[in-house]
Amino acid sequence: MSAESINRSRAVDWSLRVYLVLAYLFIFAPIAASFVFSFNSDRFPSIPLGQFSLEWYKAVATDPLVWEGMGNTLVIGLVVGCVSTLLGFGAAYTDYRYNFFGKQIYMALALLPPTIPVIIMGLAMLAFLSRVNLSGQALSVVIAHVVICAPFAMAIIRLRLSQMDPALEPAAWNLGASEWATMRHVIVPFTKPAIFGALFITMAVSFDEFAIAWFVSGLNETLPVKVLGFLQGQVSPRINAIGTFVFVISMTLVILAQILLSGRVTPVTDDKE
Amino acid sequence: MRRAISIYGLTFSLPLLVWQVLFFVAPLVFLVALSFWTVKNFTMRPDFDPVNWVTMYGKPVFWQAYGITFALAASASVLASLLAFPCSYAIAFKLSDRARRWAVFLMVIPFFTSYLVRVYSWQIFLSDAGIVNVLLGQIGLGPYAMLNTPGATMVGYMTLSLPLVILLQLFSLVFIDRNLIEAAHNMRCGRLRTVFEVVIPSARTGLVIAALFCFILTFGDFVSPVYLGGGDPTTLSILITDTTKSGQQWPRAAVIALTMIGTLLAVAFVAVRFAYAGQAKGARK
Amino acid sequence: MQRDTLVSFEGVVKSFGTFVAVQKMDFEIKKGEFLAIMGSSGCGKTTTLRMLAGLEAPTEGTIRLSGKPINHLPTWQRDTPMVWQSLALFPFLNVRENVEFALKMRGVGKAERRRRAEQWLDRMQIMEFADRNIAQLSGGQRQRVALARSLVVEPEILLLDEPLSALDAALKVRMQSVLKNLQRETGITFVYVTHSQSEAFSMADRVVIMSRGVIEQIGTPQEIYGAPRTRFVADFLGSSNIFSGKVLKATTSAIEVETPDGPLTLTGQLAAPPRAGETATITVLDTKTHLSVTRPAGQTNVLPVRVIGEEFVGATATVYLETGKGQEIRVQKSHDELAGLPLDIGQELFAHWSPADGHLVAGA
Amino acid sequence: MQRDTLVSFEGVVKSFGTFVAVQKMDFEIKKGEFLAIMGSSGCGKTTTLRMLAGLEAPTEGTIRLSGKPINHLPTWQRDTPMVWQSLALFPFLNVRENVEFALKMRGVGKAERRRRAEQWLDRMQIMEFADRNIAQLSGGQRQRVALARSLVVEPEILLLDEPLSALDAALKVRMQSVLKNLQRETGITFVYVTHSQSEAFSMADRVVIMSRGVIEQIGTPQEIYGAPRTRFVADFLGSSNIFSGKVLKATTSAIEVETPDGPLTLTGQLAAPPRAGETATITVLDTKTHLSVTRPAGQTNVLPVRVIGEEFVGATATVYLETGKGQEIRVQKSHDELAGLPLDIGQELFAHWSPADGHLVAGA
Amino acid sequence: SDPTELTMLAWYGHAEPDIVAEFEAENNVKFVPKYYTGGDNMLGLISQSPAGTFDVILSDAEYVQALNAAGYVEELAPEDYALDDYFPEFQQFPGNWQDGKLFSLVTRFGFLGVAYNTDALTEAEASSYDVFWDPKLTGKVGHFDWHLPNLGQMSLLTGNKIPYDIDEAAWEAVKAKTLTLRPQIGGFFDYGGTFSSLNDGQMLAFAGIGDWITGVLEKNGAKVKSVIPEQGGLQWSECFSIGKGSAKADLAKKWIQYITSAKGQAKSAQMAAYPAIVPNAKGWEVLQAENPAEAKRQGMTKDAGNAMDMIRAGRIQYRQWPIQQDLETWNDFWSEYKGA
Ligand SMILES: Nc1ncnc2c1ncn2[C@@H]1O[C@H](COP(=O)(O)OP(=O)(O)OP(=O)(O)O)[C@@H](O)[C@H]1O
Ligand SMILES: Nc1ncnc2c1ncn2[C@@H]1O[C@H](COP(=O)(O)OP(=O)(O)OP(=O)(O)O)[C@@H](O)[C@H]1O
Ligand SMILES: [Mg+2]
Ligand SMILES: [Mg+2]
Repeated sequence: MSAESINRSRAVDWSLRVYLVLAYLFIFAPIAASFVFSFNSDRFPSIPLGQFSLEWYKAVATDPLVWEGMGNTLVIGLVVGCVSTLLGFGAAYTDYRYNFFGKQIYMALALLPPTIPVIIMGLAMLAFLSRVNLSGQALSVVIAHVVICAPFAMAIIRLRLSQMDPALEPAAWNLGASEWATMRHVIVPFTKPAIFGALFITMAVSFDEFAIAWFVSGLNETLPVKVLGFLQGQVSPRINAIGTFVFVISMTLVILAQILLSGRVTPVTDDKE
Repeated sequence: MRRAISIYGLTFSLPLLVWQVLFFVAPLVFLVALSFWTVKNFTMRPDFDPVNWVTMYGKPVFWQAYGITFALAASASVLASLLAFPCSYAIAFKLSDRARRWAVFLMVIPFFTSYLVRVYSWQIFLSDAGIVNVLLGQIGLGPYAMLNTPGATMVGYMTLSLPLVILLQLFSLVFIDRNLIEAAHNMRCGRLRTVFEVVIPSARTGLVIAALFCFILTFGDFVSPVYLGGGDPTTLSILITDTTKSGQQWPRAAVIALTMIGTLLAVAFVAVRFAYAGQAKGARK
Repeated sequence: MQRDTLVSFEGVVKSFGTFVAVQKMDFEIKKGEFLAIMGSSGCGKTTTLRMLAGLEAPTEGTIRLSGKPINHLPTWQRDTPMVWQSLALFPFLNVRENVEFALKMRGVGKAERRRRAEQWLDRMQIMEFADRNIAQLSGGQRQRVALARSLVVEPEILLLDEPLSALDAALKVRMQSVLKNLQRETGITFVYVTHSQSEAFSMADRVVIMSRGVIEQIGTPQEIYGAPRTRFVADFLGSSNIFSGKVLKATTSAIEVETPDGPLTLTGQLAAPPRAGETATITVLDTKTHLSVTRPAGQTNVLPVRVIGEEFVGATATVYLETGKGQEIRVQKSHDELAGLPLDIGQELFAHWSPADGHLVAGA
Repeated sequence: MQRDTLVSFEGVVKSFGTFVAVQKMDFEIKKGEFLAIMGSSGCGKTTTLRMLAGLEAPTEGTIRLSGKPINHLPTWQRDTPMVWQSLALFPFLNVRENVEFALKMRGVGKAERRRRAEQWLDRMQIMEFADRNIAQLSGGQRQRVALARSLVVEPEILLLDEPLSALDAALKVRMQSVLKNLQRETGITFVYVTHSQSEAFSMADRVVIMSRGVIEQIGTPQEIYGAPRTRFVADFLGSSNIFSGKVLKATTSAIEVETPDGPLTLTGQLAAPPRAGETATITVLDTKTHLSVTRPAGQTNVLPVRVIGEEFVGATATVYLETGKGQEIRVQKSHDELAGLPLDIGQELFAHWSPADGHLVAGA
Repeated sequence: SDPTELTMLAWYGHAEPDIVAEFEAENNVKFVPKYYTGGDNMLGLISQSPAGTFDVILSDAEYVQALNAAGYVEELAPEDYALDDYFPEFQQFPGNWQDGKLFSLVTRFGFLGVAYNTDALTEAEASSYDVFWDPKLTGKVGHFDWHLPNLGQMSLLTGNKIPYDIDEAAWEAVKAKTLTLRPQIGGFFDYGGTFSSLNDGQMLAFAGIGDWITGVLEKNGAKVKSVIPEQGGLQWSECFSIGKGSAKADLAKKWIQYITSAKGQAKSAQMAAYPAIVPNAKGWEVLQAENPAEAKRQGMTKDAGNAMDMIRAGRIQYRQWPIQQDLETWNDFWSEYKGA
């Protein structure tokens, strides 16, 4: 619609835009503040600000526990990303390709976990995993995170598959490619951007998850669990420093995913009819 | 060809199924079993005793917390929906395509910053000597007690849910057929009236689903009520942690958790029914 | 019949940014007429209609309705209801509520609203679906709901933007007659945008043919089919073969034009013949173009051609041919007439027509 | 020309759950022929093709290719390449890689693959786009890539499922001739599914007409157009008016049928005339049906009708009419022939035809 | 060679460099801590981890019995440790011994009283629990969110000599009195929340805590202090044990020896995370030499009225599980109180 349209009111348009800016201010205020205070010398943040200081970053950087948490987070994130993407890919392909009795239940299992409140998930996971001697390890966090991350991977990859011309797979068979060859030469190349997208998004989700990880991580705490610890145990701007640091990493992953998901979009088929 | 599932098919279908049955269904089922266990002297014993259900459901505190949590989550859903609507409306209808893409991108960022860090940040804003009061003080107002009030909890809930609610609303608003809006204008329906007569009814499914997600998120959240609400009033999530503090009463915590899941499923069912009510299946076109 | 002017476009221009969608448009719509607007995709048909409906403001010029300028009247203050290609029925309202909508917006009371809506539901023969959901209706039924919804306020003018394009062939013909009857009975002015020549020519009193934001020709269907004013119109109607070239000789009764495929002649009454050396275009209907296996003796306008394809349309077939210079020629004949000809692809034939069947249009 | 059988369907049935998509199908495809399959949407055309390609397994019966049953051979072990309506080109491969795909899957070496692919790229005149992305090609170019991709393995048979339906009219006619030439030159058997009567009739050696999973008629285009074997076929071709009723009298040279609109007669050579009291159907081409303002004197087969609409198709127009009993009648004529008739909607006229132009088809 | 890893389950701060660096260097050890946020949290963590996960466990005295009952800790040999250097009261510290066997060793303790903002209240005002009901504190009184210390203080206020050993009538009185405090309360906080809300003046008085929090804040310049009011105070105590099944029990023993020695005790008293009083008399001496100001601030001097004198004068009672009621009864009341 053109700006000169006669059916719009400038006043309304501008007030809506102002409101929009206010909403973004609300949403970004805590993020920005955490960024600012991570460079503030005062231990108990308040205004006016103290001096600029890298003290909290130094504190974080010299804390071996933070590094260890960081290492755990990275390793767990990487494994969770890979496993979730693999499982999610399988489920997305299953949904795309097959129709079978009980498929709705299958799909419910594939999509429901993220809607269960994390505190309940954490409780149930800990209670269960400790019964089967799987709690308190990095593996426990991986298990729990895959449960909630696989649905994200599944959704992203399924979306990509639904953009695929349904004739593409049978066309490949018809040209002499077996099912496995078709998977390798057609399905995977086609969904590749979504696969990487899913990988990064699930890594980012795992990277930021603290509630379930707090329950099941035991000694192998991830960074977000450390943050929870800092918040519960000793208020310190280190929270801001870590938060800012994690934010930068997560955003890098998200932007990478974004580029992969939208960058190389090729029209799938020419428009029909 | 649609054959029966083959080895090839199972290779892709089974892993997720196995994983979710082992690590998602089993824990939830175990939670049900756990709620019938008993606790003596800090240790749990497998049992089949409804005592935990009887005790928890017999406590006024439990029902009170339940009522409060439900009311808080419901108000958060209404509030978030109301606050989000002008935003999603503006993004959908008042921005250029480019600006809209940016708006969506910016809205996604909060999902990747730690919720904990954001809540901690709000403490700095809301405390008696915090940023807001200092700013208000400079224009001669306040200080107001904001932290450790239900209002602060609500701020936390908005922090948690507003971006998601805006995105979900936006998703249904951008798919509204613009012709419907023009058609309404063309039939003497003014600007504001069109919002109520056309835009909201058209986007109803999305609006309800967005509110539902807000409800789900806030109903189970414990970070905001504790770190912004000062743990007062007691919500179900706080009650869960309190319960585990009274000598390893995990079975009772399980009762609370299961009650929460039941409530969420019921609310989701009602909301989805309402969201899709009156929409005949298999619309043509 | 001399009718009053209802709408006039006076020097109307519409630009989107730097792109000019409608250029200096001047024309009038008479009270009670059925006006069709045709033209290729993107030529500005919808834009013209939307300006009339108040959904776009003209960049320049004036649009008058019953003499009053309406350029800046918002759409909800005009009585110019429109029927959308997508119909734009409200999916969350049932049939009756859709039809009542415009009345509700005008503050008409409940009982009165119902009475007037039912009157139109009845008239459009959809009374029995009154309480159905829009999704439960067939294409034709929806079409009727859309009409009833716009007509319920009994406007002076109704704007229709390709209202039938989503229907299948049989339904299209049926709805055409519904529309045509409706227009005659109510006397409401119809402005009807369409892609379909068949629709425009069978329904409209006058047809407007547009190209790239400019009106190429306005006239009755007969005038336009018989005498396309420009090469664009001839091309657009698609029923003529078109040849351009330099004029060799020209009198008021005959003209000879040098085309890449050789000289072609045309005879007839020429009011203002072009001068020698100018460029001219000759069109000839595809039904008036003939084919033969051998070169017809003693005839002008004979071109050697090669078959490139054939298309069946009911009882007739269109043969697609090409001259040596790549000029496309179509010949439309009944199956019987084509029966004797070898029409394999690549087959060489001769196309020819009488100089009296040619027609001169302006420009190249 | 007597040709060998390449494919035979023997009592082939295909059900999806309880729904029978193809019912007891028996027919043969000859080596080197161009067979078109037509029928209304959902009649089982694609299903038939997919069974041949090995994308669906028949529920009953046998499909043979060169005499060998292939029912349970997976598609990747057959040489029955298919060209899809959507083309199904691989968007992540360039043109050359697309064409090489089938060779790669057959384990053909790199150099050989390249050589054979280039040969086909060349033949389809798309060599210059070899390294382009699919998204950078026009519709016609993609079409050629899809053909090259299927033909590169030099199969005995090529299956095409509405390959041209996505193209615009002009390109469609061009590609038709490309396909037709290709088939002639290579001698590959083409099985061509289409919705378009024009396509089927102008390209195919034989046409199969299907309805609800059943073959209604197989024959050359001429046979089918001239003598539709069933009412469905006549209806489907859409070029005939169709009347059913009880037989009053019948001889080998004439028959009289009592229809709701009165008795109709038909003359001609009737090999096996129905008996009196049986139901029979008479069809008459719309081009052989005439209109007049007054009842033509001394004629049989005259029906009073009312105009319900008119459709323009190039040089001809189709008038839609209705008898008092609601029977639809179409009359196709050139504009000149219709010029004298009043064709306002609702106008009462008389439709009539010569008993010799009628045609008897089986059943009601 | 690579340092041996020693796992420690403890409150935050006990495995930070200011405490463990020296020991780590001397013994080529690397501590891997898991910090918990409450006794039940700690029990949960142990019960849900395989035996031997934690080599060293630091727990509050009242939980030692639970640890022992559940078999989570190893028995200790009294002769391994410098118990003789302890003040007599702590040599036979009841929480450490069970049926004549030693299961843990007290290493630090502190007193719980009234924590207050020195701008808002004078020390005299704060010297009674009644100050919580002061109208000028409405909405400004905070609770450390655990029933045991809070209800213990209420019990002291209602006149129970031994606050955790009360009969039903006394318990009803405690409950009634407590409920009247509810309108004064501004929130229920965990450690971090307590810390920040006292620091920034969000809360002006706090029940259930003591110098272990205000001491840290004081050091950072906040205007807060704790006093033991006239009704008496409570004592919390932290004890070290060796986790059952620990593969490094020897090293764990070495650590406990180190931290209960005079040198370790002085370090411990000045822990950066939160200060505390130590039970080792020799430790007091080392501290007085190292940091006389801190020794004085915490009352670990020879002066009259020092920490031991307060205990000996009967002004301080152990924090312990309720004796005549179930733990659950207290906790349920606490939940009810919070929801009131
Ligand atoms: N809001 C707009 N902004 C920019 N350009 C526009 C806008 N609306 C229309 N146009 C352009 O103006 C031109 C005319 O558009 P219009 O919709 O009037 O065409 P049309 O004749 O109705 O075509 P069609 O037959 O495809 O509906 C087109 O080139 C179109 O791209
Ligand atoms: N996989 C399937 N499961 C169930 N029904 C199917 C399936 N495939 C096709 N059908 C049904 O079988 C019938 C024949 O389908 P088919 O695709 O062969 O029709 P068609 O003649 O190709 O139609 P169109 O011209 O629309 O392409 C249809 O009614 C269709 O709904
Ligand atoms: Mg248009
Ligand atoms: Mg098909």
